[in-house]
This record gives sequence, structure tokens and C-alpha cells, in this order.
Amino acid sequence: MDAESYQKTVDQIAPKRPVLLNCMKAFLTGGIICAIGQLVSFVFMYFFSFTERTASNPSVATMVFLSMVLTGFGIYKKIGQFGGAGSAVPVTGFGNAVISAAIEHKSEGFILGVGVNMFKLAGPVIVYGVFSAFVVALIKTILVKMGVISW
Amino acid sequence: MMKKLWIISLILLGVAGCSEEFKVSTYHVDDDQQEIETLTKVFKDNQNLSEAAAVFFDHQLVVSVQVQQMSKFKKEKIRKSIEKKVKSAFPDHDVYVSSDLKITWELKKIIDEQPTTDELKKDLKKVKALAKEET
Amino acid sequence: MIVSVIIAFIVGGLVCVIGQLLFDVAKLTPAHTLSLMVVIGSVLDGFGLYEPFIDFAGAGATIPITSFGNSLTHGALQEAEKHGFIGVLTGMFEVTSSGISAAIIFGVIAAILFKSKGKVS
Amino acid sequence: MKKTGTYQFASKPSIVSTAVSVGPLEKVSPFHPHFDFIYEDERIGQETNEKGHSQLIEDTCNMAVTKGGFQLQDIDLLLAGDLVNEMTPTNFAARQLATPFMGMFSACATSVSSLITASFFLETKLMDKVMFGAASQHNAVERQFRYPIEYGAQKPPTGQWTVTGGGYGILSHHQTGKPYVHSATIGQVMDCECTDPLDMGSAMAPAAFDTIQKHLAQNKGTSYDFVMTGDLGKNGFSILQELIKSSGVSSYLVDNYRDAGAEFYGNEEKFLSGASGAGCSATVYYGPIYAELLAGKWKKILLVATGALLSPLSFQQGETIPCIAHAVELSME
Repeated sequence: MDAESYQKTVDQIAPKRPVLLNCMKAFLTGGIICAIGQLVSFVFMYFFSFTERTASNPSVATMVFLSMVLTGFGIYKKIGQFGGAGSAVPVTGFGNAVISAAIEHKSEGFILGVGVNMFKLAGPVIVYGVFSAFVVALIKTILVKMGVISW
Repeated sequence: MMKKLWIISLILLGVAGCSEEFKVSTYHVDDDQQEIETLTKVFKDNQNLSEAAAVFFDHQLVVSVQVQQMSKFKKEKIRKSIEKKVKSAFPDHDVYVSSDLKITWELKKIIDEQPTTDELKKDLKKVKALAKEET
Repeated sequence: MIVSVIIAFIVGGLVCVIGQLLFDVAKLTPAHTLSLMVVIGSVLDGFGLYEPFIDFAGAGATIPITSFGNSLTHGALQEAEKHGFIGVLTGMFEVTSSGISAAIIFGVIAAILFKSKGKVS
Repeated sequence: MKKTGTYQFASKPSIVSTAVSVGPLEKVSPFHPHFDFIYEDERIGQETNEKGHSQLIEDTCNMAVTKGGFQLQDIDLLLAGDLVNEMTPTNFAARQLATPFMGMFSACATSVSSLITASFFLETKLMDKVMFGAASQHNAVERQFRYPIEYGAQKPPTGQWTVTGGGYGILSHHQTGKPYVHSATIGQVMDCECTDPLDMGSAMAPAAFDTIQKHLAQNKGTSYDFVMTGDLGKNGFSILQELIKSSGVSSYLVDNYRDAGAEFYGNEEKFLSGASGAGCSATVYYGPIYAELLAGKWKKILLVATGALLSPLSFQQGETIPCIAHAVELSME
């Protein structure tokens, strides 16, 4: 049996991912999470002295907190199976990745387990976020110094 | 509430571009109507605003504008152009223009309460400090 | 205000749809998808496009992970504006820290409080 | 002539006792009346999943010994395995059981590879009682191969659910009234360049097909009640059926194919393509299937356990997923 023709058979028989349905679910889930984030930021603006801009930081932290509660009680993975990227792309998904790894590796202790493995899944986001930010900022700074663009 | 819902539905239909009701609220300690009118004209000249609030106090002018949803991409540009216009209209005032919702809320609170001079001084200081904070 | 919530819902939802397409059509793993989205956010800020996007969509732009890349770049650029090239290195975490620090703090707290349960979804 | 890996056991070694235990989630399985023990706690009352895994193996082995009316010191050899790194759950359970022990690893095909190996030991008459089997624990295996349990990753419809459970049996010299091992086929590793670790069924189907074909070719004219594969799942099983249909193996007097993984959780959609894990084939083969053989419901069946021989490392290094399938033919007189 050659691999190529077998892959064709697999493609024919294997159930297709319901892309459209998944996208609708992702839209709904992600939309709700962002709408909640917006409401949370209004709360920070209304009751505390945060402006539209500065409210985003405590809102993000609050969303991560909510993510911790949902992850801890085993609810976030159900949301994840339903929402797909809708629950992975918002910062709550980042929180879920960190927190689930932390809970999972508790059994190996707090240093070698939780500490070492916490960013097992979310690490690349930070690594490539920082690296791309560095590259982008460097290029822009060079262009500004050369006088091609301004800040 | 109903009016808000009505406005929203209009926006969602995409026809709300210019028909949105434009509200200006002001508080002038010395109640100088002419100054208020000059300022209101600056706001009315800009088609992108949905709400504006301003407080005059002792040659200070703190302004906040709310930009219509569809113009929010250009929010910073709009704020800057308003700032420029207000500054040229009130050259003898210390002008501060913000486009932040929180500042609008705070200014409206001041306008509603019409506080005494001392309190107003404190309030405005607080508002300005808030607005200066960056992300 | 309600408009802002609806806009956050729609825009945030659409950002997630892009993520879902990267999952299902491009067949990327979650880690690849999220890394890519962070890079996109950081590049958009390089062109000065992410801040207007936040002005427009509020939480629809700040809650998705793309805002992570934006704030990293933004911090770096702000510092670079003040201190030149050194700022590119030092400014990185100026703005972002809340997401990362919240995740670390709540991660450790969660590890103290919870145990994983293998219940089926 | 190329070796086919098929052997017949003239001494007809019999499976004299079996025991099967599963976790709480497996209660939904249509096979559950035949499980000897269903734990209320997926961690078997232990601190960690791995300890629970070990406890499950130890308990089930003890059960198999007790059910057969034996004692642990009667066991000549324990041949068993699981999926966790270096098979510590089985090794640790063997420490408690204190019988002679050799670890077996054929991924999810360990249930059958251990039985085949046991049959050779019995055939030589050097040993009297060999215990064989395999187990898996959902949380421990998921962490090893995929994501943390609480991570909200979306599984595609081809994904499978690792069973918490273990099945062990004791193989002894021929006894009338007990199912015996008639023959076996040791499979070869097949690789059809599948790469998706969330679609093991497709990766394993060619291995199952190859082993079935070899075994049936050596036993022409034999009529089977059914051929049952291990954990192809609904998706992998439909691919196997397609392979069989397009190749004409159906002429070998087999018209009934089954798959333990596809049947394990019934039609519960939340388990997606069905069950997998070393515990899947082990619990089904040595639980319900053994019970039905013993009751005389079936006369001759072919069990083909399948295993995907990947590790997270090999997957991340871009390797494809090689797979294996071992077949054992059980008869009941």
C-alpha cells in the first residue's frame, strides 16, 4: 500500500472539520468574551479612576482571573471544545494555557513542576511576541533615525 | 433607555452616520454665554462628534469629546484637530482636550453638580491628572 | 456604551474567526496560531494601525492575544522615542506586563487551589 | 519465503482467568456489565494520576489472580505494559505484586502482544501460569501525549478519548471449558505517512489491515464469528472497512468486523471518534469478549490490537506515525 494513495483514502473517509460551524461558534464565543471584557473595562472606568486606555490593563487581569476560575473548575476546556479559537485567541485562552499547565504539573512540585512547566504551552506567545516586537521596533527606530519616517 | 436603543439600531443599520443626536454640555463658572457659544460652534463644525462636554474655570478650559463609532479609527486625529481649533478660539485659556469616555463622564458629573469654586479646582486637577496617564 | 459592547463583540468575534480559520483550514496547532497572531499584532503596531483599532473596537481589540504583540511593540517604540536604540530593548515590558503577570500569579494560585479533573466535555 | 509472523500453538494454552477494571467515566460504556470493577475516582484514591494508574494495575492483577482461585506466588511471569514514560505505572505495580516481571511495550497493542508472548512461554512448557495485559489512565496518558487536562484545545471529530482501565488475564495449559489461544500473528510496523496525532485511527488502519490479511491468509477456510480490532475508533474503522472492501479479503469467510474503540463509548458524541489507549482493547478483549467466549456465545474470534508508535518528541521532530497491529485467534470448544 503506498502512502500517497492511502492519504487520498483517508481524506475521502475521515470526517471533515465543520469549518463554517466552527467559525460561527468561534465568533460567538470570542465575541462574548470580548463583550464581557468591554463590560469589565466599563466597570473599572465607572467605579475606579481608570480611563478608556488605562482600564484595559486591569480588565485583562480580571479576564485572566475569570479564566483561572473556569479552568480550575474544569469549565474552560468545555468552552474550548465548543468555541475553538473563540476561547483560545482571547487573553483568557492565554490564561487557560498557563493555568492548566500549572495545575497539571503541580504533582512534580512547585519549582520543578509548576515553575518549569507553566509556560510550556504559552511560552511561544511570549517568546515570539517579544522577538517580533523587538524586530518591528528596531526597524522603525532605524527608519526614523534615517529620516525615512517619523514617530 | 429607549432613545439609546433607537440610536443603536440606527447605527447597526449603518444609517446613523450623521443623524445621531449631538449633545453638548457645558459649565461656565462665570456663565459667559458668548464663550460657550464660540465653543459649541467649534464642536458643531466637526461632523464626527457624538457628544461633547466642557468646563470653563479661571482661564482653564477642559474639553472632552466623544467620537461617533464609525469615526473612532480617526479618534486621535479628530481630538487633535478639535484641540487646535479650541486653542485658537481661546488663546488666553489653558486648554485641555480629551477624547476619553472616562473624562466625559467626569466632566458631566461636574456639570451636573455645579460645584463651588474650591471643589471645582480639585475636581479639574483630578480629571487632568487622569487624562495625562498613559496606558 | 451599548454600542461599544456590541462593537467589541463583533470585532472580537471576527478576530477569533481568523484564529479558527488558522486552526481548521491552515491546520496550525493552537501554539502556532497564537504565536502568529501575536506577531501580527506587533507588526500592525509597527505601522501604527493597532492603536486606532483599539480606539474603534475597545475590548474587541485589547482582549484578543494580538493586543499582546501590540503592547510589546508599543512599549518598545515609546521608549525608543525617548532613549533611542536602547529603548527598543528596555521598553518591551513597559506596557504589557498585566497579562503576563496576571497569568503567572493566577497560575500559581490555581496550582495551589485546584487539581485537574478528567471529566469529559 | 518471507516470514508472515503467524504461529499456531499446538498446546492450546487457555486463558483461565481474567479481570477488568475501569474508571468512573467508563460507566457509560455498553460493555460495562462485564467490567469487574468500576472505580468511583479516576485517580483511584491516589494523590497523582500516575499513582492511581499504578494502583489500578495492581488491583486488577490481584483480581485476576483471585478470580482464578490462584495466589500471586503461582504466577510464573507477569507480562504487561502501559503508555506512560518508561512504563512506570506497570513497573511500580509489579514492585507491589512481586512476581517475576517483564515489561512489554507495543503502545495500545500491548494487550495482545503480551498474550502472544505468554503463549510462547506456555507452548515451551517451561511455565505454568503467565499473567498478561495492559492498562491506561486517561489523565496520565493525555498529559504524556497531548495537552494538560484542563487546557481548552478543540479536538477534531477524528480525536479519540483515552480509556481509564486495565485488563489482565492468566494464561495456563489447556483446560477444557476455557477459551484458548489457537494462533497468533505478530505484526510488522507500518507507516503510511500519517502525521496528525489527533487522528490515530487513520494512522493505525493500514497496520490492522496488513496483520488481518496475513493471519487470514494462513488460516484459509476458517470461519470466524468476528474480527475485532483494538482502538481504530469510528473513523479508523471505516477506513479499515474501506481497505478490506477494496482488496477482496472478504472472501476469507469473515463477514463481521468490529472495533473495540468504536464500540466502547456507544454513540456518545462527546467522545468523538471513540476510545483509544492500551486499556481500551485490554478491557474489551478480556472483559466482555472473554465472558462471551466463556459463555459459549462465540466459537472463534480474531482479536487485532493496534498501536500507534509515536511519542510527543517524534511528532514534534516532524516524524510520521508508525503503527503496529498484533493478532491473536481465540477459540472455544
